[in-house]
Amino acid sequence: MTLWAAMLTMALVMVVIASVLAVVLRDLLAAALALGAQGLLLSLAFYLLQAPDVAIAQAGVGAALTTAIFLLAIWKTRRKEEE
Amino acid sequence: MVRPGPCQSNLPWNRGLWGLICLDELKSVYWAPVRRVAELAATFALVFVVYLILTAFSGEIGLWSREELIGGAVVSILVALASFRLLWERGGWRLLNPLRWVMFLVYLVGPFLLAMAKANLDVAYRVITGRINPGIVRFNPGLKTDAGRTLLANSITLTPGTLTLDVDDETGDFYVHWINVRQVDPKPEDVCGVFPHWVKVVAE
Amino acid sequence: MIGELSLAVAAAVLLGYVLVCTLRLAIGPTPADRAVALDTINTLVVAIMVLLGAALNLMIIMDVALVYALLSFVGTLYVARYLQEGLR
Amino acid sequence: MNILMYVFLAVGAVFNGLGAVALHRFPDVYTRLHGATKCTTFGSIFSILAVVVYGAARGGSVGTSMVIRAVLALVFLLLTNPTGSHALARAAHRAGIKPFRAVVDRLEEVGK
Repeated sequence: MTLWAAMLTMALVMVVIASVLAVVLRDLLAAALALGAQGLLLSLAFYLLQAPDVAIAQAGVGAALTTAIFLLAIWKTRRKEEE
Repeated sequence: MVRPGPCQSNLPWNRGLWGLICLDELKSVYWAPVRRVAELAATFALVFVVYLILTAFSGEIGLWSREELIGGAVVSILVALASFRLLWERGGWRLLNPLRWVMFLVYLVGPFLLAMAKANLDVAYRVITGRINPGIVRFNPGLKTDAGRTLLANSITLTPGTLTLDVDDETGDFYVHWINVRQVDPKPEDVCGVFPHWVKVVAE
Repeated sequence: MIGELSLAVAAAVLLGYVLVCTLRLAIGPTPADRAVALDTINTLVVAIMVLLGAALNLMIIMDVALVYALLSFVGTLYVARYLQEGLR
Repeated sequence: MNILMYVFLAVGAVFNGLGAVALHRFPDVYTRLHGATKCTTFGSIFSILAVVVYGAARGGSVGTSMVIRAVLALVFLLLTNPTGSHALARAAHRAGIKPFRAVVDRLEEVGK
């Protein structure tokens, strides 16, 4: 049991790291990549909690489609954030 | 689909006696819809088999339940309609030969796995010592079909010290990032060993 | 029982490697480095999902790994396309 | 059977770790792609083969469907992983990232 708790904690810590990165990074492409990593690790957390349907939805929407949509949005505007 | 030949008209009833002589063109005109249907059916069978493998042990008709069979058939026909033109475009029908599948399996567990193990030990050596001498080289293995080029490019990426960067669509030149350049203008044998011969057997 | 435990331990080890790759995602100097790190994380997470599905003895949960293996490929292709056209 | 599974798990863990370390040891994008792609693909193959061995030893419908899904995941990884890394490398080269201390750069000479 403690092994599962440790893995869940690790996944959630990495979710927090990736979220902070997505906020802090100035380069918008890097921020979108960090957001993709966050969705992926969140999907892994759902997987560890044995919720496969939520995990599939999070993997499809959060990790693949959100990255694609964010990249499309950045494509249409400017990439570097103005100071 | 219709080859330009001595016969000018595409319609068989305008052709008169020449229609009997231009057998090639006649064949291509009449056989085009048949061939398209055959391609569609082959794609459908491929997709449906994958679906059935994925949903095995779900019910009582054989191994599958009735809902899975009906739903899988509908989904497979939609996917086949969307993708059958892409699949068989440039010599893809050659991959339907079962002998090629056997050769592919032999290739996969024989020279490919050996080369992959060597590649990983090589990368381990370079990770520990940090000794690299990189560069981008060009060579031409002389492959023509899309399937053969894809197979060779993926094999090169997974084997010692090389990573495919670009493939020229017309000439078939491969641009490869080599982590330890020994020759500036290599032959295909220097970069990827026996792989082009295997790929020619498997995919061309 | 012991087999399941060893599978779960291997998955935990791979989760530690994901942490190492997240470090490269944080410090990578160019966006291409970060994309490489994300690609590595994708492969590792697919392996983790398969191992955990076996360790939990739930076969339905391994479908997530299949879906993720295909969708991460689409994401990687999208990032690559943006990299080569959007940077100029 | 159990011994085989442990060996596969150990090999997979070692090579995946090698791939993760290679991300930090190598100097530029292309060499990092070398380490990351080769080592993580090889390591994941062995991790998934351990699951195949486990499912085969377990038997029954649950074990068989486990084997089927693991083999399908293996096929997808083998197909998509080199293709994705090739796309990333080509995109990086077209975006103008120079290879680190390259001896020769034929693709640059063509001028794409």
